[in-house]
Amino acid sequence: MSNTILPFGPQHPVLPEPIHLSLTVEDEVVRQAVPALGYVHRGLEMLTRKKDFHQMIQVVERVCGICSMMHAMCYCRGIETLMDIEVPRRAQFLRVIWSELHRIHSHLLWLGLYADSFGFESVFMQFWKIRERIMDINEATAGNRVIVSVNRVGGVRRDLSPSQCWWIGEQLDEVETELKAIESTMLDNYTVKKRTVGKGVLTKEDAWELGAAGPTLRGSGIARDMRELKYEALDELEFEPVVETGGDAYARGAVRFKETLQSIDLVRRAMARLPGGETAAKVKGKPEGETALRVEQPRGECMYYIKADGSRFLDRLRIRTPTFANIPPLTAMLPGIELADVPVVVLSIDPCISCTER
Amino acid sequence: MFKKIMERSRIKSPWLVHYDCGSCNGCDIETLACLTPLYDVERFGVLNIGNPKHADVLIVTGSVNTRNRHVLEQIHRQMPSPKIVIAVGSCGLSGGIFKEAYNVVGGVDRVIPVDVYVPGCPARPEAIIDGVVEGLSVLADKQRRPDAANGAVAVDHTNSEILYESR
Amino acid sequence: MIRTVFKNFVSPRATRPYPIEVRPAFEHTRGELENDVSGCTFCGVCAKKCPSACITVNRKEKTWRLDPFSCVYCGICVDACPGECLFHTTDHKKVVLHKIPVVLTKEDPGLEKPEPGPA
Amino acid sequence: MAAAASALLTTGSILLIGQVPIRSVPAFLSGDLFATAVQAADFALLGLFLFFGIRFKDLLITGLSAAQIAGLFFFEFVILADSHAPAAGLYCDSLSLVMVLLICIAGSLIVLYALPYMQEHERHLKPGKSRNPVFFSLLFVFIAAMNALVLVNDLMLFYFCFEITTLCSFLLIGHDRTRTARENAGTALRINSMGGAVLLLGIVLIYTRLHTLDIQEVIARVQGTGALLIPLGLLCVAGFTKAAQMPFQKWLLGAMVAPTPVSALLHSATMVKAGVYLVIRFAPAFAGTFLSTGVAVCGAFTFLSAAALAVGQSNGKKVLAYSTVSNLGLILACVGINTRSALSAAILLMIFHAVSKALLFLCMGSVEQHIKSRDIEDMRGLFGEMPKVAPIITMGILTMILPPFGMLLGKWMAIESAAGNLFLLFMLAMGSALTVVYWARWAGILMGSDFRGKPRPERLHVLSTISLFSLLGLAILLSVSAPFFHTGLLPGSITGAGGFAPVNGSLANSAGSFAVIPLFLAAAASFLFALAGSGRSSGAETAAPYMSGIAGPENGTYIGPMNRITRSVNRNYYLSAFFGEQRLSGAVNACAGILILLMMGACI
Amino acid sequence: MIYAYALAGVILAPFAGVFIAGLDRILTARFQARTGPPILQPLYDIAKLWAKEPMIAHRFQPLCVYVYLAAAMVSVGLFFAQSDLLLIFFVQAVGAVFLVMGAFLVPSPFSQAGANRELIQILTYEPLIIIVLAGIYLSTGSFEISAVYAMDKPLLMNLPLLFIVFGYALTIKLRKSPFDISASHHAHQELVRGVLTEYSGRQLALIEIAHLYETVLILGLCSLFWTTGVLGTVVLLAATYLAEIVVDNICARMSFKWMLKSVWTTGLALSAVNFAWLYARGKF
Amino acid sequence: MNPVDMTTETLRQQAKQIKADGCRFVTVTCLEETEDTLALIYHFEKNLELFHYRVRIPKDKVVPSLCPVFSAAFLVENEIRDQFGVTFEDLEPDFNGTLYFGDSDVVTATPFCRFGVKRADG
Repeated sequence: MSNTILPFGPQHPVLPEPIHLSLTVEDEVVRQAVPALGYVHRGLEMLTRKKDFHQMIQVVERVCGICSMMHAMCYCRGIETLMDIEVPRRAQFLRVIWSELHRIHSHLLWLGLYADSFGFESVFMQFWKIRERIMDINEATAGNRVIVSVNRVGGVRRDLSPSQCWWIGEQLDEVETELKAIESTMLDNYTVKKRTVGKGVLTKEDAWELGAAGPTLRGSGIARDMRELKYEALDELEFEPVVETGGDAYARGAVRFKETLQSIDLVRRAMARLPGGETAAKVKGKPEGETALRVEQPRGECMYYIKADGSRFLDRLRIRTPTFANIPPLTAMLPGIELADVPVVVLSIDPCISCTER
Repeated sequence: MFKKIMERSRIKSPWLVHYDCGSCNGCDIETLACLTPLYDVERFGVLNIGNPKHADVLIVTGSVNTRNRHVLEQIHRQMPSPKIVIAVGSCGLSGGIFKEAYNVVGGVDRVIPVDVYVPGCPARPEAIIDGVVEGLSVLADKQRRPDAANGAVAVDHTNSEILYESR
Repeated sequence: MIRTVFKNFVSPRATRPYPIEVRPAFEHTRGELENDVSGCTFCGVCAKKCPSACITVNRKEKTWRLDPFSCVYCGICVDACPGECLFHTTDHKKVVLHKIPVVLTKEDPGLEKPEPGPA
Repeated sequence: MAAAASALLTTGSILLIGQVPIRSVPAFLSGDLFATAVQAADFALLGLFLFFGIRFKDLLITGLSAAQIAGLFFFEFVILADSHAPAAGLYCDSLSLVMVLLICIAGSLIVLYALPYMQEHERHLKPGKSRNPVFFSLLFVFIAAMNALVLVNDLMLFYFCFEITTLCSFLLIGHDRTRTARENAGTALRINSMGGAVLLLGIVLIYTRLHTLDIQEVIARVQGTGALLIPLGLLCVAGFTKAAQMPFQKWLLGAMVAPTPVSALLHSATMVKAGVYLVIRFAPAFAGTFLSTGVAVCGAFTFLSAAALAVGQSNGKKVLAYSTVSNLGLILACVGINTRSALSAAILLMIFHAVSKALLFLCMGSVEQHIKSRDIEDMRGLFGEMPKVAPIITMGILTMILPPFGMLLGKWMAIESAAGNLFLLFMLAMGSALTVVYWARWAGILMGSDFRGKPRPERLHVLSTISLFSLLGLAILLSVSAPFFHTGLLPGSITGAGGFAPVNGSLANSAGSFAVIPLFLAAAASFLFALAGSGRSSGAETAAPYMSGIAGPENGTYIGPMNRITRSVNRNYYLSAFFGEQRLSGAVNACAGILILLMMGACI
Repeated sequence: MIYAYALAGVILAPFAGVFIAGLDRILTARFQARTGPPILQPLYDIAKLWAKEPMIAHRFQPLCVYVYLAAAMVSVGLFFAQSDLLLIFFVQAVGAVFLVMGAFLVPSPFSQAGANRELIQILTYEPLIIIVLAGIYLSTGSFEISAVYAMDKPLLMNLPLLFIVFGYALTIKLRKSPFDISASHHAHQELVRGVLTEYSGRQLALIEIAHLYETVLILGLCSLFWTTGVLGTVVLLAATYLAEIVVDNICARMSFKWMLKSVWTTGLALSAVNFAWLYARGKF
Repeated sequence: MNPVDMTTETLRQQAKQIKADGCRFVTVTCLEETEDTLALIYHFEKNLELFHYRVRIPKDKVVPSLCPVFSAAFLVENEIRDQFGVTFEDLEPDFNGTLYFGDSDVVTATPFCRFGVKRADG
């Protein structure tokens, strides 16, 4: 009994979301971390019994507000697969544009929170200031800042006009300039490096073995990005997954920072090649059969399993979110780090507990 | 005179604690966005203090579930009076789109008394600022009638008929 | 960082002075949900499509009841409305101290009838 | 019986005030018979050490005592063969008087405390036959030897007393006759024999040069000449071993296996103070030489390193022991600075340290008997269990570190004196910060409310209570009266020009002033103010601590994973990465050894 | 006369402190492209906290808080009475120790861990301050503040590096990044708000007031480095405080182990260099 | 997708085989196939391709946990333990049905099965 035991969460100022970690600390070094979940569990998967497959779009969007667009897109793709619907090309491009915008806003938001976790308040403010431009784009194009509700089975609900595209391009230029200005802080600042380099190291082997996903996996040197599946319009848009080899909190931060710039580029190219045509296909009938598919969310790979029996209501909807996959690596990362680095490491996987628990 | 300064100060320095009570993060990030340069609620003296023992305003986002209701109750209990509760977003108000889910108890007002309701899904930062400003007038009221501050928990039962019918 | 910090210091502040000065909303912003009840046929499509089950329509009594506190502002009902009487304003719904549902009837357009509910 | 003897001692010592300085050569001390008796006793004592050395199969003890016997033999029968040195008799100046007062008053209070303590101790230990009479006799022999040690003016007599304290400490440490007790007693004997041997060598060297054994004469003849540095250096090293300076600290740490009154006696008034006394006594002789600087540096280094080691400790008695070592280092550093103000700081520190440390050790004894542990972590929330002793310990701790109490006054004087020597200053600054850390942590832990279940009623024997409260009262009283005390009791040679002078209840010198009495008034006022303030707000119920929103039914618990009620604890903040005993000891001992070698080397 | 100065100092210090803290918050906001609160915000905060429902986590806690405040007041009073620097410093340490003890009292892991870290912070800045004071002693020949004012040349000329060392202590005392380790202003920290976690309502208000006193005291000590002209003093203080705010905004919070190591090594090295320089110029 | 059928007996052996092939564990889906049987679908991934294996079990059957093979499986197995009441053997750490739910209130052990929230249209 010579250890400090302290409850970290569920309500904790540095945790944006309720997760509990029971930390056993010895001289401020974490020896053991036991997670407890359930503070956000709502039981969304079972709402398929209450909402029909169209209404479920709005439900899965709210699995997580930050990556809502990707959840809805993945779900719609699943239903479209089951119903054999061909989504118009323009809709595919628009989905990519909005999803990449979501990635940008999610990463910017995370970068801010991450900075806050090691007490760098001004960087937090700066990232969130930059992020507001993306929120404006969302609001102007989709009508809402966070949960955009643009997806529907068979396509998208909103369209982009050429003038809007031009305006978005302008805004993204601004975002890029401001990001470049802060790049050196995030990647080279002495104090930031001191707080992140070597913290929460996940080796390449461990990352693979423990099933890490997204930037957590790529930060450990494994180039695995679900966008390589070339879904929607990504078959026309070339990109290279961002990889860092450090496997520590710094590497994961760097991956996300670089991905933000990459996504800006993707949006620009998608807007440049935006084809004309319809934005949604007609939907007839009801889904039937089972399918499993994946998309890359800001936090990593998200898998949807959908089983339908030909009625209005789905038989089973199963969502495996990226954070769900990143929790086991997190529990492996925590022992051995300092107490002060716990928030940094916890945030470095970009935990989205509402995704995890649904 | 001191009393007057204190009365004025109370509405000039609301420190808030934010609890994410099973929200989808939409309202959370909008609440956080209020603190950031573009909305900057520190103009009104608002600090996101994070510790219920220091806070005057409890901002709750998200629907209450069976596990976090105790946490919510406890945070509310640990805040010294006078205090106000602001429920943010459809989930916090009534359970929103999740009100039929099996692990959702409902809105925040089922567990603790809510003073201000901020609708929206997610609630926009502007709406949250409105909520805080509105909350301050409630706080000023409470100070005039301190008994009301620790009143019994008023629990809302609208929508309860939809909730457990299937079980 | 030092450059960013000083740039912030000398450039005009980024803050939108919200309650004092309200920024004009974007054209397509989904604000408060409203029903121009004069054009409403009480067909109930909105109630059926609503993912959040926050609209109830009583065809016989010709009442349209909205619980704005569980509405998720997704706009599905607006898309689905055959008569195009549902619309979003561009302004967000105002905060309230008591939850009072919106009840609209044909005879009494636009009037909010407070229900005997909790205070 | 013992109580009466203590009372007698105290009274006697107080009666001595106002009689100083005395310099007398009583008839019974000057006769040949007495000299022969001392000679015989010396040899007997050393023979006893030799016996212990052989019995423990300890080469070092055997060798050292054999060497001492040989040395003594050589000295007594070869060098002194026909020229008997004139008997030097007794000498009592204010320094001796302060020491006598300290030994008698603190020693008596400790004996008083020991009466009920040892009964309880025996009940716990259950030896076949009560060995308490032996124990108390030894205590009195010890106190007597200490008194003699500070009063004699003859180097050989001094050596004899020095060795008696060694013997007493050895027997007392080994009193419990357990394995560890025996081993640690052996360590004590080993290190102190080293000291004895060095002391003897020093005395022999002094005699061969000056042909006198009269301490006052030696000092008078050497003062200001810078001569005789080697023997004086040897005397200082002997003092270091007795005062458990690094790297000789091991015996004092081991000494805590003894019953608590023994530790209290060793750490406060006797034994270690004998070493300090030796150095202070000879300080004027080496003032202004390199040896003096060497003593200061060694002392300051001990102050710093022992404080660092104390930070890494969770064993309460060890913290106390390291703190003793550390404070003695501070005292010796002051002696080494060797200015008037520094010497008066050293003497004041010695007094305040003795009282506070005796208090803390006795409290520790009560705590240990009550909770059966000496670990600081087990004392968390001790206030709940021992509502009398816990506040006394806390007060004792506060007297150690905070103004306006005496220890801090001494530290302030030390820093003011050391401000000219950068190296010393750095070490004193860091050491005093470390001191605050380990004391404040302990005080906080004691008063916290982590106690489980119902508070047990505290049984404290009336004699223990008297002893504890008198010591606490003494600590406060001495602190309050420090300015008067300073002028009234300290040797005039020290308090004169260049030292500190009391002004309006402050102690001041050219560098600054320490407002003792105004600060006491301010402290008393703010304490009353604080009491009133806390009284006003104590109407409210105590609130449960913040536990991230999942506090459990009981204070300090939370509902953790798997719905288990988990007790949150906060332990093990001992920074073992920086201040661990294993980590530091080796390096620190090596450094201290090198410093001492440097000091001696420079003397040559 | 000195009593009048002391009294005036004790009465006026919190107001000056409010002004400084308010300015601090506005400037911080401006560096973050925000508007920031009104300048009297600290006053509002304190007044509000004062009027909150009392909530006490341990019965001795109020006592510790009051002692902390009293120590801060006495040390400010001693400063304005131009007393001995070491004495001021020691009295100030009483407050620090009692703040820590108050945090130790509550069985809350955050508060206790914060208390331990606060001790480490004390451990870090105490030697530095003592060394700086010794530097002042070497320049003036006395520990008395009046001796500093008697100088005809600003101390900064003699002790430029020690001023930087003092800056470390200043940053730790003001709880600014990178040293807001035991309790940060905004509680966005793994220990919630460290030592301050369990204080609430009036106690917290008292601590804030004491903190204002400490700010004034530490800036007062800072002002000793330029005593030859009021303008110089003001410029020095403004520049120092501005530098503190900028540093706060361009640094992440560091861990206490880093703090202990780096501050001690750089602090001691800088002061050694400064002393060596003084020695070379024959100031000893 | 065409899940390959497995049995509880061969489950762990096959999992080892799959791991040896260089596959990565993705997740497990549990679904209620009939009134008293459940299906566990194990999803694995290799080179951007998903592989599915299905195990059909009666509701009260104890299933060997995959944790000894893929330690990342503990979270999802605990979730299934909560939601469907399936007991896993060698689950480490085993939250014993308390991953999502407290011991109190509305929801008891296995809501998915016991209540089987009815469909809106019956």
